[in-house]
Amino acid sequence: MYVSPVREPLISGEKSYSKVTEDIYAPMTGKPGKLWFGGLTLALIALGFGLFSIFITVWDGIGTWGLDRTIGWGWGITNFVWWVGIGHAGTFISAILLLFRQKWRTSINRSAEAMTIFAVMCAGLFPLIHMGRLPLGFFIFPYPNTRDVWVNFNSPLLWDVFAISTYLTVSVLFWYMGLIPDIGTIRDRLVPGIKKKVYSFLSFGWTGSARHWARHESMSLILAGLAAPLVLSVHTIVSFDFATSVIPGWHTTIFPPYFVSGAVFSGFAMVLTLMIITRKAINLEDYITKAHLESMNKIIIATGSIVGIAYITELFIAWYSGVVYEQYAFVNRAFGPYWWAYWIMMTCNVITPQLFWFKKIRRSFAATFVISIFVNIGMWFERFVIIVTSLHRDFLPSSWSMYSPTWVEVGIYIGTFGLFFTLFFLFIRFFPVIAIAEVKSVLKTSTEKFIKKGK
Amino acid sequence: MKEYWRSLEDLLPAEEAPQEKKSSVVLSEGADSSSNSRRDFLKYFGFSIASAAVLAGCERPVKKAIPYLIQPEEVKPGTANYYASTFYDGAEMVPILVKVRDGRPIKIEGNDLCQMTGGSASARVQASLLNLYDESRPAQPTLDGNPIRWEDVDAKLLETLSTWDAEKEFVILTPSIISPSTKQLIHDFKTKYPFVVHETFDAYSYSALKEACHKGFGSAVIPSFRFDKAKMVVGFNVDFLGTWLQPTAFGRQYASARKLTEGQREMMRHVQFEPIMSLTGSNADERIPMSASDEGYYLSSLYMAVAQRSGMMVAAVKGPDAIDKVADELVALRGQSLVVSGTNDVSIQSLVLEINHLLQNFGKTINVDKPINLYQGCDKKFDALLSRMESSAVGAVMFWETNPLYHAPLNGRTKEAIKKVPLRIGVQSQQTETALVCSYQLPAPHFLEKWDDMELVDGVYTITQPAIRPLFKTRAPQENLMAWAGFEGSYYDYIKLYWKDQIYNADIAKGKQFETFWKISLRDGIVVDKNKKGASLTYSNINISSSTNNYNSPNSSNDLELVLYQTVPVGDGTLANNPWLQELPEPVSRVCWDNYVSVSPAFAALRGWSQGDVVDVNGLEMPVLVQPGQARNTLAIAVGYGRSNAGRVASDLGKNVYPFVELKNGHRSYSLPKVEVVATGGTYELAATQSHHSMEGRELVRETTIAEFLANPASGNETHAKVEKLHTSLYHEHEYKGHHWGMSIDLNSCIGCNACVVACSAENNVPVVGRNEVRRSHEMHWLRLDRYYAGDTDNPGVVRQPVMCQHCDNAPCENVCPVAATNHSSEGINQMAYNRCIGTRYCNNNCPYKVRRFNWYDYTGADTIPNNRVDPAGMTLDLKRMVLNPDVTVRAKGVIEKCSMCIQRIQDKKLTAKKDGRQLADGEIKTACQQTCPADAITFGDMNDPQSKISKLLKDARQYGLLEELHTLPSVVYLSKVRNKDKNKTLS
Amino acid sequence: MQQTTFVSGYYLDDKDLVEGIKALQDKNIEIADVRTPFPVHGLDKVLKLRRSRLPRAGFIAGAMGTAIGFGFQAWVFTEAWPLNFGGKPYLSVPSFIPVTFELTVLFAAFALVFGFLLSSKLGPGADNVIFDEEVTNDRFQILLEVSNGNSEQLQSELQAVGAEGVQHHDV
Amino acid sequence: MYKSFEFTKKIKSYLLAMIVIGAVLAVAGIAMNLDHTHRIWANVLLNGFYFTAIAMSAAFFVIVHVLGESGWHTAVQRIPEAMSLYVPIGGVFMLLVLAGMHDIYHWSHTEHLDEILQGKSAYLNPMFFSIRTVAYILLWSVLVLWFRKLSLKSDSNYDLKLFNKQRGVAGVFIVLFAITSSTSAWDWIMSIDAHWFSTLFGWYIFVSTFVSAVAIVIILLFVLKSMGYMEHVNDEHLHDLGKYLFGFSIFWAYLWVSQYLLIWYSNIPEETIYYVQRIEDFGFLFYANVVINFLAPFLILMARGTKRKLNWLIAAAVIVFLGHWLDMYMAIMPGSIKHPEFGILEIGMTVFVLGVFLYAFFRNFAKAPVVPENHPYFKESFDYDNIR
Repeated sequence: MYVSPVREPLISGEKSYSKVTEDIYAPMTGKPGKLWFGGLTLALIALGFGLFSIFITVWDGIGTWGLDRTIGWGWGITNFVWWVGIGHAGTFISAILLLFRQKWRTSINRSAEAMTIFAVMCAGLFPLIHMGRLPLGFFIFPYPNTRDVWVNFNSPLLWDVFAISTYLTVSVLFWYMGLIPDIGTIRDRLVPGIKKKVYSFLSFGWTGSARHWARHESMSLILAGLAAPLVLSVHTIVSFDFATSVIPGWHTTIFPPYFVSGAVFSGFAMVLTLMIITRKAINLEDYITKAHLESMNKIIIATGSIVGIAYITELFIAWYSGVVYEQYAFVNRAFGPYWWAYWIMMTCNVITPQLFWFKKIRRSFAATFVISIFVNIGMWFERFVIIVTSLHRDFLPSSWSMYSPTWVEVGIYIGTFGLFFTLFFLFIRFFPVIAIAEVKSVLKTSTEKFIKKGK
Repeated sequence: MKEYWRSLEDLLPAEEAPQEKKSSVVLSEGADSSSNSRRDFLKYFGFSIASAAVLAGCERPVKKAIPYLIQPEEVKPGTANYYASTFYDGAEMVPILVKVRDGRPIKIEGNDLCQMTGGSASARVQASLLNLYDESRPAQPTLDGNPIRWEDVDAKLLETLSTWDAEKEFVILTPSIISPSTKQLIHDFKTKYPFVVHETFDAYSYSALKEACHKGFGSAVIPSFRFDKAKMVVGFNVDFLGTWLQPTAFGRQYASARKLTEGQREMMRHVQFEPIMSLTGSNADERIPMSASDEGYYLSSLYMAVAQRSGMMVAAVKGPDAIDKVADELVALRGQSLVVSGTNDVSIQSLVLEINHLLQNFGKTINVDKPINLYQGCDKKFDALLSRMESSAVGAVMFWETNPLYHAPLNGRTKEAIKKVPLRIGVQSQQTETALVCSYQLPAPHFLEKWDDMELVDGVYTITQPAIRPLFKTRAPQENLMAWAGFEGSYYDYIKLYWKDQIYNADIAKGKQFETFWKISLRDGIVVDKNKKGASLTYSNINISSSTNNYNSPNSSNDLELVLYQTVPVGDGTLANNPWLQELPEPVSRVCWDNYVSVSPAFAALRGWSQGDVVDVNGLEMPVLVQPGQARNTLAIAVGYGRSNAGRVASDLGKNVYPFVELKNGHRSYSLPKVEVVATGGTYELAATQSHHSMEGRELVRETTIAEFLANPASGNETHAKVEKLHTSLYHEHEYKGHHWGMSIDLNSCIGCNACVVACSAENNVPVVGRNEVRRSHEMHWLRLDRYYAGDTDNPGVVRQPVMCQHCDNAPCENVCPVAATNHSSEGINQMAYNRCIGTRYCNNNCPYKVRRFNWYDYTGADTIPNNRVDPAGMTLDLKRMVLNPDVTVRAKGVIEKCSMCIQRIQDKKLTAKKDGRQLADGEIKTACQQTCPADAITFGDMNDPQSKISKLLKDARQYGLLEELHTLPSVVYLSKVRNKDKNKTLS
Repeated sequence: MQQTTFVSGYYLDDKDLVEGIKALQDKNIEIADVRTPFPVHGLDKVLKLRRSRLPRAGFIAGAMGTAIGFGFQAWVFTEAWPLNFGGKPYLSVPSFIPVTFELTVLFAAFALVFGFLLSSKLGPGADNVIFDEEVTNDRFQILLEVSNGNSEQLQSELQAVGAEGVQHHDV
Repeated sequence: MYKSFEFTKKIKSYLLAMIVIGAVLAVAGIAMNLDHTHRIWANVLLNGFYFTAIAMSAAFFVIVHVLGESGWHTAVQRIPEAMSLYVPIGGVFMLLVLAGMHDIYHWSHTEHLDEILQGKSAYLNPMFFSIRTVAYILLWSVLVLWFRKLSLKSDSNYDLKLFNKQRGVAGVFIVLFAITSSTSAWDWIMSIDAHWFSTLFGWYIFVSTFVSAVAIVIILLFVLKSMGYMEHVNDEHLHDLGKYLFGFSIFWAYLWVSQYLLIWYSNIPEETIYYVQRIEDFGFLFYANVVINFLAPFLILMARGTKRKLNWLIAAAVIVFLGHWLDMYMAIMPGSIKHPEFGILEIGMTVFVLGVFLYAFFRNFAKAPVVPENHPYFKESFDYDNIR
């Protein structure tokens, strides 16, 4: 496959195939550092606090949250949507970028997919916890029962159950299928022992046979073809949670594509935030380079701008509609009691990513890190604005009210960070953070200097 | 006519009943604990609640069911019996029906045989049921704080009475006694013990009105007011729809005079002058803020203006413009108008009588030949009693359900005077402040536990009969007197005898024998002796020249005035220890669980205050509430709060402002001409159920004026036709083949009394959540009365709208429930399967009306986790849970609930009709809110029946659906409000 | 089980491998397997591998997902217990789209993954023979099956076509 | 090496014939409908908008590949590039629409507007509408011509700076087009149903025309190939174009469902009126739209092989091209002519405008080399393959 020499190399330094194996395997060897232990401890503490908060919620009731008769969803669902959104980058990168033959995906898809899975796990917690009767949560599954009650297939929340679980399943399958050859690589680097046995088991008996590779590629492509609309469908269905209602600020047809775009936007931001730290922490700077940064930042501008256009579209159409409720909802967003949330959202999501039009900024790790955090914050506020400011003042002014979270809600949110980072720390320790085989497959054309071994 | 169940006694042979009664209640030890007394209760009724619950369709297996040894023939498990009775709390009297299910009274309805109330009941009547199950009620007699047996009480007091020093008075201080039997009994008691003196003390005083009537008619009576006969009502500082005299009856009269139907195109006009925004004022067609100190000026101006127009030679005084215009209108409606004032001041009440006299209203809208027997108390007499106490002329005082220490502390004088009385006996059904200073504390039964009779108006008799045996070791005050006087038999015998001797005659019994007549009386609960005539009184002019002279100019001082008022829920505070009433939002401010200082917006702006700022009013620190429509320099605080000894719920709730009440010209005055108020810098969050008061230009409550309405019945409701034209849908409407239930609410009739809210809570086991939860907008009421202000904040227009589940045929909530817990019945009801609900609150988010309620915590004890309840009002105690309606599921934590259109009542009546093999009649099913509504604002029925009332109302030009433009197809519709005023010509 | 013997030769570069294979093919030597650390571009064509049938399996499973998803929902709403939700028709087709779609994807994904694993005899605990652990690092290995004891000959053939190292394996 | 396209007399005459036939039919149609001017103007708008939007979408196709640093597309880039040059010509039709404004847009009758339309009149008024129309045309024309100029420059000299400049222009283009594609769709199409609104509408219309643009690229490729040009275009390129057609047809269906499902679900009359009108009056066509534009390309192109076979591909492309014409018809007609009408007016007008479009395309395509040989990634286009 020919690659134009004009293109910037994706991988820097002098690399041979074995060097790639060595580099990526390195963080999994030796004793983990203080940073790793420290981070894991912090994450576990946060997780513990989250579990305690969940216990309080279930034991005492949702009354421990700041919700009320008018505002039925607050931080819980905000966090749900936020985490689901973050869980869109991985599959987007590995599926849609695969379909678009973007080679730069190879260095980041593994960890991004891992983040996707962990984020979706965090997200999936919220619809469960936010139920008033968690122990009866199994009612949402259509299982045969003596009362002959099935479920309501009209409910977007039910669609969510299917979408999120399918998404999680397919993401895990996709991720793991990609991991098999690399686990094989790890297996073959290990001295015989229990660890080797475990990896051997996990590697599913991978041999590297050309036949397997052919099937693997074929499967990956079709899985990508399936995962691409799946990614779209997940956040689309999440957007349906709101858009199918009649609540002004929720019911708007642009939600499906705009939510998807926002999800990819926030997902990329989270991947960037973490990868910028991780590449430093475990010495993968050669593999995650400015070229990757720039490509990702371009997607950030694109999706960020789509989101921005959607904001303005909503605002304009609200005025254009001539419907008093719609108009009020948007005036209230911008100038009502929650104006600050709206303007944080606007600033972080629409204005900051525009800085990436400057090449210097989009190639700067430091600047990207800062902006990616802005985007993470902005996208959280987007969901908060949509959920809370739409609900708190809807049709009947008699029922208008205000919302602020309690420590329990904050605690659960912190807990999901704990869960996410616990899993992430374990992941970077026990699995190759970069897809070894995939990097090797593009190494010749994409590295700064390829060292050819052999005759 | 309904066939009501008679009492248990009457099914037994006449001789047996008393014995049965005598041997009845022997409570076990430790009856002070509510759970024990409940067990006793079960023992007597022999049928466990658990098994009743099973019959109501519960899921748990029966572990223990105790069978009746002998099943009373009238009690069928699972079937409710209704007993006619009478509510009387020392203020209002309302004939009622008590719904008894498996031995427990679980609901109160108005008695529809009563012409005055027509089967309606007020919020307080509805709620009084819960006082029965109040765990704070005094449970057994005590002497100096030590439990004592009734036998010993009787022995001691018999001895005391038999060795009494005849020089000293033995005072019985009662509320107004309207029971003829009791009056007779007291008379007999006095005959036996001549040193006994009977004095009357009303918790809230109307003695100035009586004194004025005494001046005018020569008799201290409270006239009957007929708002329904008036074409124009002018109110001065009076809340006749909320608290004044007989609000339930007045509300009914008022609404009927203002109802617009096919036949009735005329509407009473109501103008109100008042210092605070009362419920009544908020209903007025026109309302003019007036400070309390200006009332005399306004009334004397009105008197002059009316006099002038009546051809009398009076000096021309330039009064307020509005008064002149009102006078014009009043004079044009001579004999069909009514001027009333609620101020307890003789000169004011005299002016009012004079004005009505000039307007020739006596005998038409004001009747003195059939006065009402309420409020017999006289402040001057009470004053005299205190003086006698102070001079040690009183040897004993028995507080018979009276609480003067709380209601009339009079600068501590009352307390000092009482302390001078050596023997103090408290007889009360609830904890009182006065009981604390009594050596004997003798518990009295709740009115649902005892026998009594009432005569509200001469010749109209009602009966109070027990619906349950006493839960505690209580004894009726009448029984006390009988025991101490050594009379034979029970008070029940006494009443029956009295009726036989004094009431029974051939005419009233329509020729029937007494026993038959008695049974019919018990069944009906109400008997009218048409032949009994009151004294005929003639009016002679009262000299009011000093008043007109004193009040010839408006108050020019800038002093801050304080007005003390009763709220609709709590009233004078007698029933304050009632969670339903405390949780009920005040209809105007929509604040509950507290009283507060309301100030006018202008004054608040001047001082820079906003709601919740704590201020010091003459030494009392209270939060501020900014009340649009209040007179500028007026502060207002509700009485009835700040009880120091009321029981678990009401003690230390809000602040007590009765100490501000002083005698003015011999009468208790409920306003202070001058108070000092400063901010303390603190804040206090009020439990407000509504925080936004404008409709934001949305057509939620639609209104028009009478002239526009007559020209075009759809005026103000033009949007409805537009929306109807655009009713496109992407799917066909479901067909409702059988019934299709619907409800109509006439916003023009609704007076906002909130009776429906309590009725709904009682019927449907709606949880009480407490102040802190209401602050967090966690209130659970299925039905709420939205109140909006429009226009000028100094004097806004007020509209209100009862909102409950609208049972939309295209319900946005049903669509989104993932587990199908809420869906649409084949009869058009938006139904909830509580057991299926997992509590996502998605439906609530999607409900545009925000009528769904979520169980944030375990408020009811229905949850399986035992120690996580949020229960500030003791509603999960076994005793209070006896009030639960077994036909309605008690909702667990984490479940959404909402109005079911009283589905249990629908099913019940459908079943009855089916068993009778007939069609269900229109109007047979009444929802709880509809049944209690004094204003008849609510109509429920089958929209598929073209002859039904609801079907006809659906064709009314005033009909519209709330947020109908959303195409939710609500089954609840509203009829637009009409104001009897000229859009272009207003008074102010 | 019959004992099979293999001869392997490895390369350190994918291009060399492809050339080596072509050279062996020219000599009509049958190649038992080729093992590489990553999918080598164009190798499938060189080895004339049949196109995988996985897409077909995925399609069939996906179609089943569609049918089951839609059919089940329609059955529940029209036959099992038709309930009126918000006035929507019982057969509320647009509402069925999301779940139908998700089940389509889920079924297809499972078919693909399990089809891949089964057809490749991979899976948890699969114990495939690994001739050279460096294959998952940087060695591109050609495996030739030994028949009639021609191991020596095959080894020299491999060396002739440029293999870096040659080995004999008994399985 | 790459055979330059020659706009031969033969092609010219075919196209002219097409234009003439179209014109004759159109004139006949107009003559038959003189008492039904709504229909005439609606057809002007339909074809005027459809082909202008396709031209802009073709430009977008190029731009997005430039920004995405793609290499494969260079083999076919000149086709959409030449298509995009139709924008100024299509603009003329759009200016023509201004003359028929009153027959299409009932908000333009400013004298009798209801409350809601009065509320919108700050935006929807003839003056501002005309200004916007002119602005879109001018802006779009400048953008496509600017990019074309830079693209042609690269033919004469290889200069990386030139390529960077192209990316700069592409950036400007995409920002401006992102906004104007939506607003123009609201203005020209959505405002026909003046009370109705949908936030998604702009994107929906854009994707519809984008799919159509891809279909036309494929059709033109087929035409050119059958005339012996563009032989460098191989199966891999077809496969990629096929994937575009396949993918974006699904994406279009996704947007269609999103909009329909949400409105169907909430069932609010102010929104449902749009669909009720279409289902009641255009019933069959309403459903046909989804079948043709989603099911047909989906089923045809799902298999790998069909995307790589020009015959299958062309079948799908033609269906999609006609299908999206129907999609636009469904967007425009119910609001303007109320009931479905199809006759020689529609055929004539479409053939005429299509003729003009093709004429413009071939003319412009002939003016430059068929491939941008100096494109830095040009060679990549000939050494890649799609995974099997």
